[in-house]
Amino acid sequence: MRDLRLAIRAGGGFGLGLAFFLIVVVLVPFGVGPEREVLARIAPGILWVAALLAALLSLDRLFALDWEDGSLPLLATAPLPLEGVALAKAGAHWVTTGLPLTLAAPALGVLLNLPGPAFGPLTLSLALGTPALSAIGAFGAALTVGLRRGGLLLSLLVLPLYVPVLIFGAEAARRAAEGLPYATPVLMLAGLALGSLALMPFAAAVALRVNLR
Amino acid sequence: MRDLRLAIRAGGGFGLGLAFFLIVVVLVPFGVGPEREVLARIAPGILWVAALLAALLSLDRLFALDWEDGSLPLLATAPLPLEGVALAKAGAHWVTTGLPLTLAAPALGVLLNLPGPAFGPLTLSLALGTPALSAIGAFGAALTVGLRRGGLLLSLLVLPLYVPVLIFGAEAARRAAEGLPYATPVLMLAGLALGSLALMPFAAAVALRVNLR
Amino acid sequence: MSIWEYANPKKFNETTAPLVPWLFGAACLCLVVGLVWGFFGTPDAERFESTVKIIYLHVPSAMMAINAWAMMLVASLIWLIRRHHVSALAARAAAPVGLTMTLIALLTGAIWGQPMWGTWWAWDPRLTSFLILFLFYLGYMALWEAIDDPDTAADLTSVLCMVGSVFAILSRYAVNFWNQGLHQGASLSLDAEENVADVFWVPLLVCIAGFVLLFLALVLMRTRTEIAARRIRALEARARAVEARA
Amino acid sequence: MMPDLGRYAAEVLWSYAGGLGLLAVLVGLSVRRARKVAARLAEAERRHAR
Amino acid sequence: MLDVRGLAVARGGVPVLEGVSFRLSAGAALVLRGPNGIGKTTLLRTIAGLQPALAGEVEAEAETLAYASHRDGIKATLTVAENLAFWAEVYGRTVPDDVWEAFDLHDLRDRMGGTLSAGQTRRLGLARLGVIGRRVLLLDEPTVSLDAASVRRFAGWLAERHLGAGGVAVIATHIDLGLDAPELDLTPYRADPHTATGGSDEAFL
Amino acid sequence: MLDVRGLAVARGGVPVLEGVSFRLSAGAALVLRGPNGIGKTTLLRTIAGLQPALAGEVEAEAETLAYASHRDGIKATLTVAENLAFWAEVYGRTVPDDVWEAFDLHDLRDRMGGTLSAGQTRRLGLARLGVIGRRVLLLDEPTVSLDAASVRRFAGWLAERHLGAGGVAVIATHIDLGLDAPELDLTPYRADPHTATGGSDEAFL
Ligand code: HEM
Ligand SMILES: Nc1ncnc2c1ncn2[C@@H]1O[C@H](COP(=O)(O)OP(=O)(O)OP(=O)(O)O)[C@@H](O)[C@H]1O
Ligand SMILES: Nc1ncnc2c1ncn2[C@@H]1O[C@H](COP(=O)(O)OP(=O)(O)OP(=O)(O)O)[C@@H](O)[C@H]1O
Ligand SMILES: [Mg+2]
Ligand SMILES: [Mg+2]
Repeated sequence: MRDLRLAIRAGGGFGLGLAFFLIVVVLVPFGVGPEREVLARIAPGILWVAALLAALLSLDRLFALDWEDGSLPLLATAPLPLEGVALAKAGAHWVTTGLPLTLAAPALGVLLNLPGPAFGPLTLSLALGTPALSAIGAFGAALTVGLRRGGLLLSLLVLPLYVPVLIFGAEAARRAAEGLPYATPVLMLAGLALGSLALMPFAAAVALRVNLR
Repeated sequence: MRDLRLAIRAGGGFGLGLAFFLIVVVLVPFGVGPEREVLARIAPGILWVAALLAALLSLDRLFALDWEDGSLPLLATAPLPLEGVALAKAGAHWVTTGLPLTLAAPALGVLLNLPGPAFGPLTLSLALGTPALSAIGAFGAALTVGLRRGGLLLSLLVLPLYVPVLIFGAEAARRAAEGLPYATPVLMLAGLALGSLALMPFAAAVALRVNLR
Repeated sequence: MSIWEYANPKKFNETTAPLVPWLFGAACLCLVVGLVWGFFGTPDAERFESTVKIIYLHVPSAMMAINAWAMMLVASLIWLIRRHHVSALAARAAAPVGLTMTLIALLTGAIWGQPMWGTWWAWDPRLTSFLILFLFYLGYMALWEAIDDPDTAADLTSVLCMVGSVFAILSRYAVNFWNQGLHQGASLSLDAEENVADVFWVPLLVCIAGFVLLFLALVLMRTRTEIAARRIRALEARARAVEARA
Repeated sequence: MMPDLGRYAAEVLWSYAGGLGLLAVLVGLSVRRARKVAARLAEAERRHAR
Repeated sequence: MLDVRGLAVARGGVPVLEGVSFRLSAGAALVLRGPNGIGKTTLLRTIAGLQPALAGEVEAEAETLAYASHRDGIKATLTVAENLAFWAEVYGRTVPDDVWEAFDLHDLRDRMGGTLSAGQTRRLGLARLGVIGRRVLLLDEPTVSLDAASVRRFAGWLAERHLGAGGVAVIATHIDLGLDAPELDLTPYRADPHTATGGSDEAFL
Repeated sequence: MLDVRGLAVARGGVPVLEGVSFRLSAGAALVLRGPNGIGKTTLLRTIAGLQPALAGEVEAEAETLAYASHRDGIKATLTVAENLAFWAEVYGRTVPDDVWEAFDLHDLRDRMGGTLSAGQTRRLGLARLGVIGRRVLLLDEPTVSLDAASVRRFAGWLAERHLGAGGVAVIATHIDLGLDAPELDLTPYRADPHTATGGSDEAFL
């Protein structure tokens, strides 16, 4: 809890992740065209891809500020376990990005003409999937923390790791949109989220320690 | 020319923009599902949106490194006009992002099942549109250069400015895909590109000077 | 005595202090009269049925959303050219008002769309350009918030406002080109043949007047607030400087 | 008293509620901030009076 | 308190120093000297545990070490008071009242970290040391950008409040702090490229 | 060469210094002194034209000014030689052969900018001044992190190569450079908060 608060204060509000999500969702119709059936057809997938990109874009801020101002070595020698710091950072990232995204997704679903029955499952899948995105992302951010031009490299490293989350998440929303049962992908998604939350902080801490050398 | 070379060397290779483009294009089928007709229908739009996002993501590096290492005030007092520096930076951004994107787009079109007649116009529209993206982006990057957490703010500021470019670019490709005439949007796009290349460096230089105060 | 004297914060404060309550009162009056009249006193239109009553919120807010941006553009230009702080602060003060107006237009429009077009949202040009306007407001406000130094913030947001205006107009044309819409044409213009019937027209005018007055009252009040905040800053900075010297 | 809004009563009422609600929020926030800042200014004037 | 035995350190895969040994008991300080690039920063980082040693050992009580370099983890968007409170909280402590006085930060309490002058920033970075309550301080050029009065003030704090209370400090500096402490010139410990062992490319030689 | 008349400067909207005047003719240097936060950096930035003056004038020949601060535009991903070549090119010049010697950078030529020690980085930053060929140098704490030998070397370069060749320098520093130049203590020029005019919040007082 304290970690989380510290991380949020130190990292500053990301907040704008939501704005980015909104913008991607708005841009897609400009690209694809305004036809309602087409939009409805691709809405679940686009919403998921947009959420993923929004999460991704705010990742490089996760440790970068602490790196630049020299906090990171100081945190590493402070009496907090680095795993805790990583988990707190992931938590802060979720609270500032994943959570607002999940809450905003139904509203943006309207813009993309998302079919009615898919609203609930889409929100559910995002609620389960975004914590996994944050945890995996914290690992990626830890890997690339020392690098200038880390932003794109980070995307490159993290996106393949995001693919399973994306597949199950979008699949759940898509099945719901077509009126099919969607329990299986939701369960898989829950498993993924639990697994990454349990393991990723350790991997992130290792990566941080190596990068601090 | 010399400016351009300098800017490229100083800014370092962005290069990874291409990789990001690739990844977005690959992610979309995971989100939307593999049906060929759907993909073909949305291919021009998705390619354009992905190109736009890739350009966007590499923007915050445009002046950020020069800001961090203190080059920017030195460049401002150097005998180069700051407008030239901004234009050179935009040029460097285009060479490292827009150009490779344009060249790679046909290959990625295949992945998305882009209809045959659209390949040429898509490439043409990207070739015309990406310079505008770089020029507008340079302005956005100049606005946010001094800010920590500038990355997402930059996206928020720049994306609405990108809308006309995206609409005309994607519209050209889409019309071509459907076998309609596409001269008008291409002409509009060319106008936009010329206009932004002519005016944006001035706006960017103003913003840089203000930020350096 | 030139008009620019009102750009002095003190003079501005003195002049507007008695104005604000009157403006609020007049705005309230117009809004209450217009809305009550519109809601209770007008018949249903044949095609729109009772939903026509939404027009009393929808149209004035849509107009003010655009006008607020225009006002910000003018204020930004004045700041850039004459560097009157009040002008920059007025632009800053107007942005949240414009944003809210945009939101109201979008919201009432969306609710109206459900019965009329069978959908909450369609990518109609008018609707779409409002969405883009909404994004411009968001970006403009975010930029103000993100910069500490007030002069730097004023300069950068002014430049953004100018460039943004150009692109907002470009977007409008682009969007028109991209999709032909479902939305009503501009039937408010006085010389148009197919005019809004007089029964709706008069209360609508009262509502528009109410929105304009409310906008003025809010912008003046918010500008005064911004001036006060700057004055606090200045006082504290001077106190600190005096302390440091001692 | 209450006019008959027909089958679209919900839409009309919701848009009035939403629109007026947003206006109320805007006015409320503006007034609250104005009060707060005015109070802080009075306090600052008092403290830093020359 | 701090016992360094036969330490060899490397930077960027190249051995830099070898055979560095010293021992500090409570209340003692050591000033590291040596020309630019000799390896003072590297040595301090190694002692702090931020990078592995090539050889040798560092012995210190657990959780007593604190490392301070040029960029002291100052958040530009937090005020001076918030910055200190943040670090105090990280170390599970509260900000003692005397730091404001000791580091002359009274007037700057409510200024944003990003709007300080070079020397003021440095003072804030040093004040962090007064907040975290660590007993073994590893200081890398702590007085850069400080004016003469601030250097004296800091030296006074170090001697009285820190060393006087049984703390220990290792200080790398090019400026004379006016501290009554032994100096260790690192020049003789420069790693001999022919005999050095353990650099990361060692296996390929 | 450089004529500063009645300059008043502000930072963050607050007036900092006022009434600063001095005049330097070819070959002269001026050392700015004053406690942390007095406004040395602000003054230099204003003279360099990076920020507007509140009042007063700066007169200098066009295109002769060069400003140097702590972070000297050193690219971490370019080598030392490339870094210098870059700045030479920006100023339309070539790298003179004697800088390697003058700033002791011979051994570091092919090292990446990001892998230098603090003092080595500083030397590279100073070497930039030897490359761009500007005649009026505005130096903000140029010798931070340098060891004593490097400070002497730099002072020597400044006196012989730069001032000796008719250049001019304004140097803000807390360290004695051993340079035979007049000093200007800025303390008396501190802006009086009651009378100062022109800070950006001035209108609100
Ligand atoms: C989110 C959706 C909508 C937005 C952003 C929107 C925006 C606008 C704008 C900008 C105007 C012009 C106001 C002016 O004259 O300056 C307007 C007017 C109007 N809108 Fe909408 N609108 C939306 C949805 C709707 C819907 C669904 C309807 C009804 C079917 C509607 C009916 C009208 C009417 C009747 C006018 C007045 C036209 C005139 O006489 O000028 N709008 N709206
Ligand atoms: N990141 C790095 N990668 C590779 N080599 C490095 C790196 N940082 C420093 N070095 C090299 O390691 C050596 C020791 O550097 P170190 O920073 O420890 O020196 P220092 O004694 O602190 O010098 P200074 O007084 O200039 O700060 C130097 O020769 C330096 O060039
Ligand atoms: N970005 C900023 N925003 C607001 N105030 C600032 C900013 N930078 C510096 N200041 C303030 O302006 C004053 C002058 O700062 P300046 O950096 O010029 O001092 P200096 O003489 O260079 O000090 P030092 O010796 O510590 O480098 C200081 O009181 C400082 O706190
Ligand atoms: Mg060092
Ligand atoms: Mg300074």
